[in-house]
Amino acid sequence: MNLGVEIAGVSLKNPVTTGSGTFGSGEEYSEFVDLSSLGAVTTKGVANVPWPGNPTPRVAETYGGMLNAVGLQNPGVDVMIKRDLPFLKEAGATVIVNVCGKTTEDYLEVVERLSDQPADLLEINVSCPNVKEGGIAFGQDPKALYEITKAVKAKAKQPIIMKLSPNVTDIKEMAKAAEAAGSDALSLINTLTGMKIDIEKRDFLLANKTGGLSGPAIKPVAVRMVYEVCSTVKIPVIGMGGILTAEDALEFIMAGAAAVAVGTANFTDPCATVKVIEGIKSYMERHNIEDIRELIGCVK
Amino acid sequence: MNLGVEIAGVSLKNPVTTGSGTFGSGEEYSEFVDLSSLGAVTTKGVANVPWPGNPTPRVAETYGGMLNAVGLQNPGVDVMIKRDLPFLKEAGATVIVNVCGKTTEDYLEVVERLSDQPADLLEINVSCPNVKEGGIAFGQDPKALYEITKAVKAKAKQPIIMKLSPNVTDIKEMAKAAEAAGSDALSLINTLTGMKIDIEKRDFLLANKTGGLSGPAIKPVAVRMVYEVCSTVKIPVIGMGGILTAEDALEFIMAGAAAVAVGTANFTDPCATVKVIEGIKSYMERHNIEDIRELIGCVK
Amino acid sequence: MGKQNIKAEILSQKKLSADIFDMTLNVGDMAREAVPGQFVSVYVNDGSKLLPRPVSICGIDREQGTIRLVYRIAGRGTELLSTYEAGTRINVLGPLGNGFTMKKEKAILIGGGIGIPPMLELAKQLGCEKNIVLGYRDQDTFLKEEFEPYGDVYVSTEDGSVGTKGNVIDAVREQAVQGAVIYACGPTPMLKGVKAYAAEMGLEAQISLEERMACGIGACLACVCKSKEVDGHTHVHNKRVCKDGPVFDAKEVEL
Amino acid sequence: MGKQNIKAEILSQKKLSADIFDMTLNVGDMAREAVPGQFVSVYVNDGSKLLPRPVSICGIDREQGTIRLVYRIAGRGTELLSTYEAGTRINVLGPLGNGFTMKKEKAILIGGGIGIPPMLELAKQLGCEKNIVLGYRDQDTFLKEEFEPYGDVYVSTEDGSVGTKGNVIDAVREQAVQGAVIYACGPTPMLKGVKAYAAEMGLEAQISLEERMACGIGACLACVCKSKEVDGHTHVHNKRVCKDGPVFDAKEVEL
Ligand SMILES: Cc1cc2nc3c(=O)[nH]c(=O)nc-3n(C[C@H](O)[C@H](O)[C@H](O)COP(=O)(O)OP(=O)(O)OC[C@H]3O[C@@H](n4cnc5c(N)ncnc54)[C@H](O)[C@@H]3O)c2cc1C
Ligand SMILES: Cc1cc2nc3c(=O)[nH]c(=O)nc-3n(C[C@H](O)[C@H](O)[C@H](O)COP(=O)(O)OP(=O)(O)OC[C@H]3O[C@@H](n4cnc5c(N)ncnc54)[C@H](O)[C@@H]3O)c2cc1C
Ligand SMILES: Cc1cc2nc3c(=O)[nH]c(=O)nc-3n(C[C@H](O)[C@H](O)[C@H](O)COP(=O)(O)O)c2cc1C
Ligand SMILES: Cc1cc2nc3c(=O)[nH]c(=O)nc-3n(C[C@H](O)[C@H](O)[C@H](O)COP(=O)(O)O)c2cc1C
Ligand code: FES
Ligand code: FES
Repeated sequence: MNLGVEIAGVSLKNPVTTGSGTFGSGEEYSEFVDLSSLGAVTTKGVANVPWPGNPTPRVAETYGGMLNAVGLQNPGVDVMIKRDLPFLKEAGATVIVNVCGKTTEDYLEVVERLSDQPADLLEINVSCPNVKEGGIAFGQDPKALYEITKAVKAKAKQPIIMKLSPNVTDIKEMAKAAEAAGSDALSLINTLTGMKIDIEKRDFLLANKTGGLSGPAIKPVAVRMVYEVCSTVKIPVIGMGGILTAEDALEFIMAGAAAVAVGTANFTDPCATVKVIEGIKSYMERHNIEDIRELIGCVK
Repeated sequence: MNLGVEIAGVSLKNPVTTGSGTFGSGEEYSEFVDLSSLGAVTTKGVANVPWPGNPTPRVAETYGGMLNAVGLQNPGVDVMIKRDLPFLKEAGATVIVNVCGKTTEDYLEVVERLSDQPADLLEINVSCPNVKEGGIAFGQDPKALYEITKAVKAKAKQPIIMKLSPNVTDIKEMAKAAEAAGSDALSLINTLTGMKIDIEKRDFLLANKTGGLSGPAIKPVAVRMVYEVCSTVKIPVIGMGGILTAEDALEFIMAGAAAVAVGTANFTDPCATVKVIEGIKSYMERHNIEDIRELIGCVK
Repeated sequence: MGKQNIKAEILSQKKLSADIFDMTLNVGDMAREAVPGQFVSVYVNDGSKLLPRPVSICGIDREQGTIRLVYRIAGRGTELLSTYEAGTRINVLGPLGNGFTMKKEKAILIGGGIGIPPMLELAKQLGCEKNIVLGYRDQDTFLKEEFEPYGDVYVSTEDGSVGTKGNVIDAVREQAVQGAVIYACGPTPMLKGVKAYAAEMGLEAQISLEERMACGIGACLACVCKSKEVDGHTHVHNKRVCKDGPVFDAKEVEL
Repeated sequence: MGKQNIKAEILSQKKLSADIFDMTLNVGDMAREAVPGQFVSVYVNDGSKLLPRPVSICGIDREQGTIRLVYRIAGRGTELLSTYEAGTRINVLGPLGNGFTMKKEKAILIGGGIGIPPMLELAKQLGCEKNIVLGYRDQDTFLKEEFEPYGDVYVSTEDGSVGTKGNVIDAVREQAVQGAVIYACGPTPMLKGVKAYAAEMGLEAQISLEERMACGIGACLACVCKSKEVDGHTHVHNKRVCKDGPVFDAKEVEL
């Protein structure tokens, strides 16, 4: 049985990676998960310099989901290079480094610093709704997305994955822009912008007022967008948004995703990634499927 | 204690109405709910002529929500005038008629036919994602929205409420366009476009492939959009999207909604509307609030 | 009085076979309103699930105020339902739909798979002479014995392990089952067969349909089927399974 | 061995007072790993709720492999938890966080409200001389008796119904409570008071903080507090309550 897939020339031993920001640098979850058993570990977004993030409270639970406004707190690319990448490589993980920035220059600086590093793929987050200059502006305008993709692609030594925001009228336009500018792959969806009000305190639950909605609540939107994008572009897509179980992951794969990421589910069960992989295997056994690639995009 | 609110000069005895399409014409729910006890009954979308709607399956359950692709099946405005409006008025209900169409002319025809009818407000659905020509094109482009609003407003005898789609990059732009064109009020959100795949059958769960996501899953997106719109326009807003309980309704009200609609919750509990009203009352008692209007937009 | 929306106590929950469960609910007056062929909307106690599970009424005890539901585990909702022990309370909305129109003429009752349960209460209440045809996958012939007091029981199984090998219509033909009115519930392919057979033989057939539902009471227009006549609601050709049905004259609907 | 993610059986569930519950869980080895001041992430069995509820460990029985949690109903999650009877199994992740550093010097244990429970196991395990100060809203002085074997117990109540009227620091001052190290858990305003008092008196204070959490294990960066030193993770000034805490040296953090 083959579970291996390929994203922009990089082989993943199975199609399951982690949602950036939900799995730390991998180290925290390594108590529960053998990192080398995952298709890849996608790290928390990293900028050129350390970012302190937003004030707390940064998370709120919602019905079937959660809001976060962590605001891309991160130690900067130097610490990532010194501490996290060696750890991940030591652990045998395939690594997707998620990159964030405020300006195009920030992104380019990170990408450049990573050029000689053991990062297998770079995921470019232009869709974080929680930081005013956290890239969302790039992610909501096809022209801006085209420009930044082009600039990053020109500098990057590793294949790049542009991560799209679902907070747009037409996700296909965005996907086309990123593809046209040379992105090697796409990932989607990032979080939907949401808000929760504490009616007892009559105040916002998040210090940042708004946050990004993730978790199973958003899965139908994510599957729809992945389907739309896969019907529009030729580059591979990593699908995510609300995957709790193997069944959820298979929806994305059948909609066309070459790989999937498990995000919020890690908070509900630190072993979620492993269970998703096991579940995909047993689905394939049950249905006599030799190669996971038979399932990719099988629903049209 | 005052629960009454006003939308575009029309008094509602409390701020709770029903989500169009989730309460039929009111008749089916009258076994469970005294229709005159609601702020208003909002009817299923009605077109100039009967529409058969989409093939089945038309609904699918999702995590904390549901997808529907009913496709605006409706008996046309003549039946509404002959059967539904007299029934609703007999029952003592304040009535918001939801209007749908494929072309501007369709909308205008319905609005005209209703001009001498006992409909208190007209809600113009330019945001149904389930019919190719069901108005969503109007609802995703500020210019088109401006034009149709202007045209409908010129013909309508009753105040109009433009119902906005959440499937847009910037809801504030849409709200501004509708306000500028003379809409008397706004309602939001309609459903988010979503998809569900049956991994056993390897097929879409809905015959229409995509459907509209509703229910508590989408509430954080809805509250955020209502807050953004209320901070942008001066006309009153009817908030909806995932209201199950009085607490949910109060979030919308505190975010700025002058009234709220209960939709999918009716399927979970046919008495949901009444329970929401009761719950708002007891919140006000518990917090010594004399007038619901003190709560509207109290969180800034 | 009509429909009710109540919190009902589970009085008993039994496993009938590998994936079939048998549950009795204390529903009070709802039992006194119910007729064979109607169904109830059952809500499971899990926040992630908002929509009801429609389940046909398999038995009615007016005196005790109880109804019996026999259901198959088809997904997470019915799976959860099967874990609830006696004493658990669940929300139930009902009775819903129209039920069978009970005629005096000699009857053929046909149930296929999980369409068998609603035929049991019908068998009890139908005053006339009855032949009963039950279609199963294999030798797991749940409920069969319970039908035997009410008429001659014929069985078909897909694998041929019991009775006629094949479907219910194969059994009807093989056993030359007689009757003037057919009452049937089962999967759509079976109902198609029943409709064709009834047309061929010039018999009346009342068939109970299934469709995905949301409201269960005729308001959301989710559960329509194609009907020959214009429907009373929308004046197109879409009858609502939950309200105009689930039982239809076979001639009335397209399958 | 470290943290574990297990399905734990509820061995007992008792109501201590109007909104305070007392639950014992069979957690096996997790109990043998746990130290006072650590907490566990408790998952409730409802699909609409994905995030864990962090609850401090109030008691540890290494031999039986059980832990005790005492919690207040604060919302739907804890309300649901309180309805689970003995025998119910729930997911538990733990032990989490650092716990108190147990010193030899004379101790003042301060608990306020629902910050009282974690002080009980600390009181049991701390080998030294102890004064214990408990702050309540009113005469509902839950757990108070259980502290009495371990030291002198002083009480403050907001309404003055028992002990000192006011907060825990009022009680400390009024009763001239002595000690060299303060261990405290309670609401943030109380911890501010403790921090100020410790600074004033030149005492060491270990305080246990609360923040909204998601992962509970240091990965998501939801639960940070402002720290004086740069933190080990991000090299800014944000320590993670779930991993670097919940117990901090009062001097280390801004409240
Ligand atoms: C009028 C009517 C009577 C029925 N009577 C019985 C009965 O007596 N015994 C029995 O075992 N089953 C019966 N069914 C089918 C039963 O409703 C489904 O098996 C059940 O809803 C599946 O729920 P689930 O959560 O296990 O599956 P899931 O697939 O997880 O359900 C997801 C959603 O789809 C809906 N759904 C799934 N399958 C069906 C289906 N076949 N028909 C309608 N909705 C579905 C569910 O209600 C739910 O909203 C009846 C259906 C209808 C329409
Ligand atoms: C380290 C730590 C130890 C704790 N120990 C205890 C204890 O021993 N006993 C006790 O009664 N309570 C304790 N709490 C508080 C407890 O976690 C909350 O009261 C509980 O999570 C509320 O959940 P709910 O579903 O009832 O409320 P809801 O408001 O419905 O919860 C919604 C979400 O917010 C989170 N949340 C709500 N209130 C808090 C809070 N005060 N702190 C952190 N997250 C919160 C929940 O975990 C959940 O994710 C502790 C909190 C922390 C951080
Ligand atoms: C707490 C949290 C932090 C996140 N941080 C990042 C991030 O740093 N970079 C990024 O591209 N996406 C980030 N995301 C988005 C996720 O990677 C993912 O796209 C989204 O949560 C949807 O998947 P899910 O529903 O499985 O969580 C974050 C999500 C959460 C919940
Ligand atoms: C079954 C169904 C049918 C609907 N039909 C209409 C409609 O005819 N016109 C309309 O404007 N909105 C329609 N809607 C959208 C709802 O009115 C409402 O905007 C949306 O469902 C969000 O609210 P909720 O989450 O409370 O359901 C429909 C929604 C559902 C679930
Ligand atoms: S389920 Fe709503 S009309 Fe039948
Ligand atoms: S809760 Fe995730 S870092 Fe603390």
